Amino acid sequence: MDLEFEKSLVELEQQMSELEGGSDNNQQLNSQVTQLKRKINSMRKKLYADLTPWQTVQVARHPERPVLRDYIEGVFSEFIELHGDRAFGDDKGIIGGFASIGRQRVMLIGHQKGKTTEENIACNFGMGNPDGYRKALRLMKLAEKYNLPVVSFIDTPGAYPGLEAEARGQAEAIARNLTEMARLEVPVVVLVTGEGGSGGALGIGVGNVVLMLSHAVYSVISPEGCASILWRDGSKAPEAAAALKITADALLELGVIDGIIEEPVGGAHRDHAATFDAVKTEISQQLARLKKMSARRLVEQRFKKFAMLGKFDNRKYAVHR
Amino acid sequence: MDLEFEKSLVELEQQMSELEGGSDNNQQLNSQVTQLKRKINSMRKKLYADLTPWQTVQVARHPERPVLRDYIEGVFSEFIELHGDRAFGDDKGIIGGFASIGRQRVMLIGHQKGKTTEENIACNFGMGNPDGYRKALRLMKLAEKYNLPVVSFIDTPGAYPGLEAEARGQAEAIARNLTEMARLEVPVVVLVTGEGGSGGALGIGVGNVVLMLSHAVYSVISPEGCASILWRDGSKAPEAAAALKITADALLELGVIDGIIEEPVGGAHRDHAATFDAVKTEISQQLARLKKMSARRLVEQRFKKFAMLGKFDNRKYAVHR
Amino acid sequence: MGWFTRKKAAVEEKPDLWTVCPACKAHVYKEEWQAALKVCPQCNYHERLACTERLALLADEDSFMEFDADIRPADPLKFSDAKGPYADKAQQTVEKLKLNESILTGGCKMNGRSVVLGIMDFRFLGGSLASGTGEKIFLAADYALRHKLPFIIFSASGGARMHEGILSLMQMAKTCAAIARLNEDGIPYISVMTDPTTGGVSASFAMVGDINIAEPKALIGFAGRRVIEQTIKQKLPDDFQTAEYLQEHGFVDHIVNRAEMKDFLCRVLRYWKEN
Amino acid sequence: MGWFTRKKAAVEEKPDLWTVCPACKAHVYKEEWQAALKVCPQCNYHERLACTERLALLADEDSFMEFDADIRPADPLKFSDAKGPYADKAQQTVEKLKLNESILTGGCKMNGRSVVLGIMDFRFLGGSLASGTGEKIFLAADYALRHKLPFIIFSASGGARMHEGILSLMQMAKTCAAIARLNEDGIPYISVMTDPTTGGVSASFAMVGDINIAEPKALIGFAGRRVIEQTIKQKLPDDFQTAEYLQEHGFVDHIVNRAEMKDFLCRVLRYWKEN
Ligand SMILES: [Zn+2]
Ligand SMILES: [Zn+2]
Repeated sequence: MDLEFEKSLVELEQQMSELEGGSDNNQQLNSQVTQLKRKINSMRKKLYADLTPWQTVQVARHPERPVLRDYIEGVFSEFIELHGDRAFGDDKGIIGGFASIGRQRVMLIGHQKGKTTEENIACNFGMGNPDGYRKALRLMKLAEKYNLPVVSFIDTPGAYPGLEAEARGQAEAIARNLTEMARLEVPVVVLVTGEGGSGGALGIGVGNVVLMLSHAVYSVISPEGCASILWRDGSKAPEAAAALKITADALLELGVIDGIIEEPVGGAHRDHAATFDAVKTEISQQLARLKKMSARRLVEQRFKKFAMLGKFDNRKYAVHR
Repeated sequence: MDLEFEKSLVELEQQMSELEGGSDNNQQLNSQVTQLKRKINSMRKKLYADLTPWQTVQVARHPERPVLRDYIEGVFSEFIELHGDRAFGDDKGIIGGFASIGRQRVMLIGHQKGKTTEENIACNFGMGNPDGYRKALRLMKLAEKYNLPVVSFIDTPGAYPGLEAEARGQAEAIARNLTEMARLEVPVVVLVTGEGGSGGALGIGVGNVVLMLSHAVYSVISPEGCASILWRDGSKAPEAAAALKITADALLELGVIDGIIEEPVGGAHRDHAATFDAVKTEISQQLARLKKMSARRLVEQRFKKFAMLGKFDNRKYAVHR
Repeated sequence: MGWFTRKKAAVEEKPDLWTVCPACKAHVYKEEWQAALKVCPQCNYHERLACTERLALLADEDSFMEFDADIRPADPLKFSDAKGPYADKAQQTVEKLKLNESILTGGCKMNGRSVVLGIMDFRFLGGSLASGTGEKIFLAADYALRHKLPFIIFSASGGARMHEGILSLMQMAKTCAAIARLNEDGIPYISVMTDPTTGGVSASFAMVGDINIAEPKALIGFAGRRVIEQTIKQKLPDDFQTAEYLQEHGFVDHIVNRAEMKDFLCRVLRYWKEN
Repeated sequence: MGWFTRKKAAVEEKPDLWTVCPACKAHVYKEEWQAALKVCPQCNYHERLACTERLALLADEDSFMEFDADIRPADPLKFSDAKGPYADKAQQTVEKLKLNESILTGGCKMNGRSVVLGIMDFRFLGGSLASGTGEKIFLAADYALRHKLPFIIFSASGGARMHEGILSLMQMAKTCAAIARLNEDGIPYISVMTDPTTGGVSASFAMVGDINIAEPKALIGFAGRRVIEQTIKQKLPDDFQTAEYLQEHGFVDHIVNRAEMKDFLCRVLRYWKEN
């Protein structure tokens, strides 16, 4: 799928494939192709170096962008899925289990999106239900018992807004996770890989380290939702996206995240393998670093990190970082 | 309601009320009435001093026997009901809340039976659902946070055997309670007031002290159920009741309970007030005693108590007590 | 209850003597409405209160000591929307309400017992949770922790404040982290949900009380009714997301009338045994 | 897998060469049935195993050291029913099965890793939980605690043993208390539910594993199917109380085929980091 803002690139790429498709294989043609390729690459590099927030949203939601299953295959050498919240069901929108990254063993939890409509219906488009958040909490508590770090992959439009979800306590489930994750005595590494949608994202997002892929977004409300409330016009989503400061760069500056994992040129969906490498390297390093901290220090560091956000020093707002 | 085995008593009582109803109020009649009264009392005393196990079952299930609501009114000076398991619902078969007994404040939990069919349907005849056991656990954990003793009143035919109850994990809910109650860092006083039905009773029954009213029963299976399995004949319930050793005396001897609260002559249903007095006195004393123990000792004592049950010393079965 | 009596005089000067209950449309004398603490005598609807009104119903006279009154909305994003800069909007709100943030916090006595209180005010940008709100809750919880005092929050909020973006979202984690420390130290935290308690506030500190209390008929829920109806494409039950519905589903311990709230809280707190 | 190969010879001597699968009624060569570890090649039905058979599939060769083999059914109630004294019935069962209780416990190695195992045997009075069973589990858990070894129980039981009355019931609390201590000390406890795991066993140690594993299609549940149908007066779904149903409802982490069980357990245990 091509994104709207990549139109000019797409045209050049079509030109190139026409040239390549030509039967004659003379030197002139080859050099034309090479030139074009270089041009496309440099255009793409430029385009992606300077994405608007709204363009970033589109990249973050790109249907070919890696989803949790892809990361499990590409980043982790083993994954043993563990099912169920031990009370009601086994949510498909949030999954988890034992996983190995290099030589490090962790408890992996994350939002599960699909790639086809069918898959997406099965996993609810990555929108967690209360049983999903409760399963995640159960697994985090198990990680605590087994002294395993928690790695959390965030990619959700938000917690599922349904009748049953409300009846079974969507609010309670998220609130409980925020409360319990604050005191978890093992390292927690969080990575926003795509959409970091509001409370549904934060519900598994209280980490010692919070990272983002360079074209991921993380927001209190979807740009569309914000536009329709504050602009009274859903089509003003681009304006809202810009105003909300939802890109990795902006969030790093605000101190909300601790690091950015650079995506390959053209976005993670253009080169899964390179994305997995970068993710694997960064998470491994973070785990190695956090492993050296005592349980008490981990809790204290995580607590202070969130205490700093929106802090008022001497009663004046203070951006930390 | 009169019980089958009280037939002869009932006849005498009818005689007496006929005499009393007589219009002449001469001395001879008065003395006849007095004599009859004495006779009835002594008969009842004898009858109740020597109830068969099956007769005890009938007394334990007597519809006029005090239920939890009665104890709340008669034994406790305050009760603030707390609702909900914070995940699914608010079971009516198991309730709980803050309660005061004399000057002591406790967390009270218990099975709720009704007295009319309507009431019983509302509270499911005292049969807990998973959400009931989970509510009880939540309240016990709250008691732990507030440093409050737990008082648990047991009166249930058993946990509710329903489709929904199974789907939501009746087994898990009970098992979880047994596991968590074992390590609760506050005193737990358990009193079986009527029917102690199997896992449904034990699910809120892991106490530092387990008491029974003198005509209550506590059993691994209902006598009817046992008879229909082992005798292949439900009408052999009296035999099963005897074989299962389900009366307070038998259980005290087996070391399963720690004390018996004597009921008034003729059973708790004949004299609620006297029953409440006895219950209040005994529970208050137990609480006062346990209050002096540290959290660690409480856990250790409770653990050892249950470890002793069915213990094999030097590989030979050993009844402790 | 000083506040309510003081207010009466002002009311009488106005020509319109009637209040129309927003819930049942009953016409009630304004005086009666005030005397009933803004609760409808017909349908028991509990009208939203200003934080100062609520405070008057809770704190023993002259016992309130406000915390962090000078914390005002920050504008970390330099946010502007169709109506202009958030900074201006916030400033206007502050001036209009004589209130610096969407929550009032402080210490006070309730029937002689010291507690720490947080009272949200829906009039302040929909009672939205933003950096200032979160910080005030955090600092109040910290005070409760250090002084071993029970902490009570009255919620009234539409959710996180969009104008402070992700920093508003982070206040959910920050406030819950503060509550988590109270849990660890065995300090009571009681949540009282009033109309409305939704979105990010319901999904954070409002839902994790040792005891969750609600005012009758308060709207409580995570997602908005319209969003849910659009998602599931079916009508929702009438009592959906009411306090009563929440209690039935296991999330509210007790529904307490406004007039009994103070005494109820005091009764409950007697069950906490300080170690 | 010594046990399965040893057994083959004996099977061949018998005239009837076929096993009929109790689940799908397929006719399967006994030899094939044995080679498949008593799993139906047609429908993946996992036949119940004797504890010794199960042990052979799990323990590294010659690594098993049995605990408390001399614990035999006690008769604390001097129980008798229509068929006579429990003591006699127990004695006959012991002699017939060459097994002293409904569970086999001990230490062993699994792919070189030390673990403590408990394996229930449904042939022994329906795998019922009684004083001896509970005591053996308790002592095995205690061993696991003292030696910091993972504890794994394979359940197969109809529930508590009526013949030991309330003392059987109390084993539910006793075994869970033992598991609770493992939790406190961070020692892994893994529950594997095999066909059937019901009643008091499902409502105690079988359901509170760090990980709950089940064999395919195992019957798992608290109340009996008939009792439930009588209570709710409606037919139950076909897959009710199957391992698959339990997984769907959130109570089983993983359903594992018999042939892969040992390796699966070892893979899982690698995630426990001893402190
Ligand atoms: Zn009204
Ligand atoms: Zn088959």
